[in-house]
Amino acid sequence: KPTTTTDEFKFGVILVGPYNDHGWSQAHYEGGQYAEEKMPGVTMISFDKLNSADRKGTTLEQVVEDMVVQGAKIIFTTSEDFQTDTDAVAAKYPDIQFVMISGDHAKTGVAPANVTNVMGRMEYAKAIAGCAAALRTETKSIAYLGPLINSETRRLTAATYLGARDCYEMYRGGDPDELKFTVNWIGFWFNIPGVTLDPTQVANDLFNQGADVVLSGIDTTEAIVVAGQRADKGEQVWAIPYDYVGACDLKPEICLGTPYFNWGPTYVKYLTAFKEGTLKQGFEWSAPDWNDINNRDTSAVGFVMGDALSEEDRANLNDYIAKLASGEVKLFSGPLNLQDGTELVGEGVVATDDQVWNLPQLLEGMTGASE
Amino acid sequence: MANSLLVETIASVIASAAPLVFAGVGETITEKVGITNLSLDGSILLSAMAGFAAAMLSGSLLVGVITAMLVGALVAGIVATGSIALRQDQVAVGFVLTVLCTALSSFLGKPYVRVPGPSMPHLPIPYLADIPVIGPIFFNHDLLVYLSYVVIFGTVFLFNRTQLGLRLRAVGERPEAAFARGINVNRYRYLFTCLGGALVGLGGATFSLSVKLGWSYQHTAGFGWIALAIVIFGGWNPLRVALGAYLFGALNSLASILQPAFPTVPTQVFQTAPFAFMILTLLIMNGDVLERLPRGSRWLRKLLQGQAPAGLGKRFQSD
Amino acid sequence: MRARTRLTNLPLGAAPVVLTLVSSSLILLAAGANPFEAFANIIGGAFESWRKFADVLVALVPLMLCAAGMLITFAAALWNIGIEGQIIMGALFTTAAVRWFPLPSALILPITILAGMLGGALWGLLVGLMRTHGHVNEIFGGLGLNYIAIALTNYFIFGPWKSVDGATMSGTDPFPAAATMPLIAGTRASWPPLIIALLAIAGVYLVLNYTRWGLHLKAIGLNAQAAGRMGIRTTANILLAFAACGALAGLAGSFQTTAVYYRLIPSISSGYGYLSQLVVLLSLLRAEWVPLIVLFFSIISVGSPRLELRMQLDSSLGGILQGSIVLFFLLTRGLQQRLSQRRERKHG
Amino acid sequence: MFIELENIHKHFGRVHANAGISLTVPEGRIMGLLGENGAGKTTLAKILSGYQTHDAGTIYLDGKQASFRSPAEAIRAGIGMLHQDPLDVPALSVLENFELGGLQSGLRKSRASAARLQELCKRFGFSLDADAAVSSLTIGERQQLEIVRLLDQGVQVLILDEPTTGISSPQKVLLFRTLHRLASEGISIIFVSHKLDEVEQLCSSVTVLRRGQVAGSLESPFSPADLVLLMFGKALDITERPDVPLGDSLVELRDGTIRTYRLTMDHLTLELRAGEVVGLAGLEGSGQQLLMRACAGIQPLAGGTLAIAGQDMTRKNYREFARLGVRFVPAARLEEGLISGMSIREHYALIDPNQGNVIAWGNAQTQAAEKISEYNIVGSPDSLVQALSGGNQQRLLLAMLPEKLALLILEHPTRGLDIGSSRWIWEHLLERRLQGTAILFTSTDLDELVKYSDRVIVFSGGMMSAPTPASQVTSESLGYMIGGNLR
Ligand SMILES: Nc1ncnc2c1ncn2[C@@H]1O[C@H](COP(=O)(O)OP(=O)(O)OP(=O)(O)O)[C@@H](O)[C@H]1O
Ligand SMILES: Nc1ncnc2c1ncn2[C@@H]1O[C@H](COP(=O)(O)OP(=O)(O)OP(=O)(O)O)[C@@H](O)[C@H]1O
Ligand SMILES: [Mg+2]
Ligand SMILES: [Mg+2]
Repeated sequence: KPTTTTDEFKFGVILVGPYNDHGWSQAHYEGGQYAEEKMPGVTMISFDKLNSADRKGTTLEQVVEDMVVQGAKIIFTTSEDFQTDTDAVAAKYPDIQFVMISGDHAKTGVAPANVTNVMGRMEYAKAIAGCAAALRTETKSIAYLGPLINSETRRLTAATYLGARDCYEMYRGGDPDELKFTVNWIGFWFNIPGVTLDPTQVANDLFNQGADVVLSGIDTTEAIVVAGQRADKGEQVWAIPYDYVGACDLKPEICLGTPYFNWGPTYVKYLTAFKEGTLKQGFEWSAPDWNDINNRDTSAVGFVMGDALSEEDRANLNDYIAKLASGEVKLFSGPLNLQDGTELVGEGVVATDDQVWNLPQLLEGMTGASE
Repeated sequence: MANSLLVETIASVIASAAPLVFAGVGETITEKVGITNLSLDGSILLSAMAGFAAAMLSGSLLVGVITAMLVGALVAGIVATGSIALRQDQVAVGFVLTVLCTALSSFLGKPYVRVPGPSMPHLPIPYLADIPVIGPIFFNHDLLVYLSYVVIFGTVFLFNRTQLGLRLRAVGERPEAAFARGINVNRYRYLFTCLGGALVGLGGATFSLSVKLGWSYQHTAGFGWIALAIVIFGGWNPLRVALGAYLFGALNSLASILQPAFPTVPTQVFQTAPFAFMILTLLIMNGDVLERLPRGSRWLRKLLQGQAPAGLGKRFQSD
Repeated sequence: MRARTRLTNLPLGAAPVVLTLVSSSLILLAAGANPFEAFANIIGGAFESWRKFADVLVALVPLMLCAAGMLITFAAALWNIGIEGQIIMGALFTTAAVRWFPLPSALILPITILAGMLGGALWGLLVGLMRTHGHVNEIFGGLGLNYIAIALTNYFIFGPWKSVDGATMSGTDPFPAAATMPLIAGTRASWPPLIIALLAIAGVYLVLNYTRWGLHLKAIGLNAQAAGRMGIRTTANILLAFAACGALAGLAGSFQTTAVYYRLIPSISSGYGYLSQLVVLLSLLRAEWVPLIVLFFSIISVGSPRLELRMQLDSSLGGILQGSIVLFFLLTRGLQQRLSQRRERKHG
Repeated sequence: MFIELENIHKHFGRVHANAGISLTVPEGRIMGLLGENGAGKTTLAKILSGYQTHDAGTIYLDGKQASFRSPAEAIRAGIGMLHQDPLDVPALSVLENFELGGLQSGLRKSRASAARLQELCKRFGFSLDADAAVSSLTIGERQQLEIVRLLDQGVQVLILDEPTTGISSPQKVLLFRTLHRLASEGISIIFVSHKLDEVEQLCSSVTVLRRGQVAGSLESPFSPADLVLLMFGKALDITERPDVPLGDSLVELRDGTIRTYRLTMDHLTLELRAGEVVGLAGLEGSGQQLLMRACAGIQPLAGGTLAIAGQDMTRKNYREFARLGVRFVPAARLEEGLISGMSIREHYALIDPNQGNVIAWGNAQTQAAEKISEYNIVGSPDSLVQALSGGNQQRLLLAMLPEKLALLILEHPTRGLDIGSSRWIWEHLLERRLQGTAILFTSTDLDELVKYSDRVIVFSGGMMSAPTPASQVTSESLGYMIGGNLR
């Protein structure tokens, strides 16, 4: 089992997008920086944009090899996309510890022993985001700018939808069935010209089709940028970006908030365990710190409220968060049907973690492709 | 949502096609004078990056737009120098510049990736914007979009109504004949290649300051090639080239609108629609299809046919 | 007089390299980086170990195969920009073969090679047909087909062939071990592709310089109509040239799947098709120069990601180096030709 | 304005194209400029009109020294040149071409230009439609447009380089009338030509160039024989066309239809016998090219049947025709016939009948060297074909033909060649008849048609006359038929 003997060691972070993307990759990059800060002697080596569009011909193995040459002992591979390669490379480097983020091969038993999985329970933050959207929408039409379709993105989109329904019913007294919820997928976590749909275009089309809140599910900022452009034209529209705590800064006045990952504590936890030799292979799905979901030092996921929320909205949101924390509101509680009408869970039943993690389709009532 | 879905969609097509209009019309001018600037896909990227960076650093949109135009003109100037003074293959120089400019935009643009920056302010034209349907479609945009109209009609005017345009066309059609009439062929070629390049640069600026705000890697990849193709599609006629730009804009929009209707088709496939359409139109444009049209549809042939300037790509030496 | 001629020629010969180094140094300085450190990192990245140098050989294979193919189409004055798509289709066909025929190595590997060549050749043929029968310039036809090939790959990766973990950008599930090329021990490089690539460039050299087909292609490239009058089948030969180039590109794509990524990924071509065009331009269409240039380009490609790791610089510097050396080469060659012309006129 | 040239020199690499030319062009008269191919006529004309700069020597206009760096400067000084292939912009309209001359700036003043164009046309009896595309005009009309353009710009000296190739006889008459009139108005005219009778008819003086130098000048009246003597330094013997007994029927075209974008031809019938020479007359684009291309398998027939040597060839392509011994020699030598960029040796490697996969460069070299000497081609096996002169390119095209041929189809076999070369080529062609080769050719030189054909066919606007024995036509009667009176 890989370990280290010194307090001074290097860890690698391999990013799928640009380190400064105001999204998923930047959240990881800053998580690494947080760990560097908290753990003197521990330094980060990072490599960004490792995807076949930005780096033609560069493989995960090459990057890992170079990081190892530079002295990295533990490497975070931070995209679902790296999962298969991480397994293969880890098998070739049994002395290096791998933390594969967002995958589940450690759980399913496919991964070698030096790979462990961790992911944040983003569905809670997404549900809060959905709630914020439902509180604000005038047209009763909410749209979701989706990345690619897999169980993770279906899960997050569904959570958003459920949060929106909850709040529309609880705080606006409306019939949740009259709420329109559309998902349009661009095909990847961010725009790759010629490969994915152009998210700018898609966001515009979502607004054109009548949505007035667009939530981003992709790693980059197109949703809020487009919404900002349209707001400048005098339209009543809002956006909810994703992934990165500072994402609202792009256009605060139309931002309803950001569900974000706070990777710092997770990185510190794994690096500490690694240093102390207590790191075991496993699959962790870290919940937010319900005492304060925005605590930088404890909560894995959070939700920043945006400037565009009214005082009343904020109060309602805080109430919703409290209900989630207390368990009064259970997100995936029945009756819930899948998009094709088959039952996911019946009346009074709450979906299991496995059911939620492996959600096979969108839910009934959502418009958009399920696979 | 005061306006219907259709009006909204058409309006956003008009706005989002503006870069393609600039680039397409710019390249039309360049090709009309007899030079092919193949570097478009790279020079749009580089100028989009430079324009955004300059606007951000200086805080002035005007500086950004001018920088982008200068970059476009500079790249075009290299194509012109390479092919005129140094007598190298235009296509080769253009292709190399495509690769080089793309790499440059990634390298130099690194600090500006997805950084929020300035954008063109929305500027509805008083009174005109209030006309039903027409108003929201054409007159409810920003300055760059209006400038794209000016460029379209200005180019039509230049080609057909001015001495300069007449001479420009003569240079592109038959440089020897233009020379015989006292026109300094190569000076015209430098001038209008750079002017066309500046418009291409303006297209780049429009991308990063008006359409897809900001800069990211490969921000506009593929659009340069589309712009080159719509020049052929438009038969070297600025009006038709602009029409082509709007058509492709509409097609792009269609791809995302159609997605929910075809949930089984992977989304990645839709993105290809404009390129497939490009091939199709070129096949119709150039192939025997037009020749085979029945006699009655001669107007259609006339509408679709276009002849490349006869001197396109031909080097001219005065002795 | 003669001495002066030589003196003016010498510096111009080295000019593209010097100009590239100077201009990229300026760019590096502008980006706030030390140029020497950057160049040292690129070289170091490629040569720090035998294992790392073997990565250069990995990049060399597709580049060499594509350049060999481009030489054929360039001989007939055809700009096969569609070569990217042909690489991709080679990879696609190879993947199909691997998925459809679960056979032992000795059987499946030759099949993957043939499948890759077939895929590339068909896609190349399509570009050719559009040119000969649809009058669509091969640059646009090829580009369009590149994007369509990408869409097809994506369709399969995100559709019928999606990974058991769900569709992702990281491609299909890995190939079974039987369908992967044998490695040079201790490296990531496979030897069969390397040998085949070297044979390919040698073969193209012989074909273009010593065979009738090579001469026919040259004639078609210079004047297709006159060549037709001399009894050369222009249409058939143009198609054949595209198919041959496509087959070599498809082979490159096939090796990208069976010897590099061990599966089909969305950008399987890695841009080697575009890069090979720079190689061929720099070689002045002479096959004998291609291996050296390909080696040089591969070193840059493999070395430059280190800029990122060590200097937080964007690795597109590699592309800048590759692009500007070709640009400066073209420009200085033009300058040289003009100077010598002027000299001739003076002393004619 | 009168022009004096003093000791003009011009080099092209090793070629001394103008080697010390001194001459005077008198004001208000028509001066002929003659010389064999490559004598330096065009070079001199281009120097005078600013297209090329001379290496040494002086030009005097009305006694004042002058030099031009561009045609525009020459035009400003009053000298304009009309090129053999009119140097205009086919894609633009007549009016646009006319307007292009004056270098005004700002907006176009189309109405004023149109009025001036109209007036000039009326003066000379030209009828040019201002809005027509120049590409739709005949060569003669394009010449007229160029003349009025130059006059509009105020030229006092007009240089015409082989202006009568490719124009109809009525147009030629009109051109000559115009030239006479211009001369009488005080404009000096330099008339470059290979056609001695035209020079005799038109010019009041003539200067002959040989190898870049002035071989002599004559004042009218002069006879063609005098001119030949000056041009070649000796009299050319008149070749008699030997009569050859005609063989079997070789080409049989029945009720053929040819359809192209521009022209449709119906009910085409042609019979050609071995050893027969058939000349095709007509203005460019009247259908004769299409017929020839159909007989070579290059232009597919839309209807009817074509048989060669008894074999049905209706839907066969050029290669299959070639297998039967049919060859097509195009007028556009460098566009359709030869491959510029390739050497003579490479051309022989391309047509080597022993088609192995590996090139036998030795064979090609010997072949090329043999043919070069046999056909008197000025060049070596290494010479690139584009570096050969027009006459030598034509010789090479003929040298590349196989020994035995059934049918030889030639477009304008002597276009642009001087009398000496033309005669040489025809001697060679007529010799082939002895082996039974039939020859089908076009020419704009009516005398050539009458002289070398057994039968002549006249084309006009897609209509084809019945073949007439050459003995029953004269160049005058042909000219009349070309104008549209096919019967
Ligand atoms: N009508 C024509 N006018 C001018 N050139 C032609 C014409 N038809 C054919 N050619 C030229 O001659 C060449 C030879 O044509 P041909 O049809 O004999 O053979 P091909 O098309 O090369 O061979 P294949 O048998 O493979 O179709 C053509 O490719 C073209 O360049
Ligand atoms: N641009 C050029 N480059 C090289 N050589 C040239 C050029 N122009 C003319 N020559 C050569 O100069 C000589 C004179 O050519 P010129 O065209 O003046 O002859 P010409 O008398 O007009 O002949 P022709 O009767 O064939 O028209 C020829 O040997 C020709 O090959
Ligand atoms: Mg054919
Ligand atoms: Mg001449």
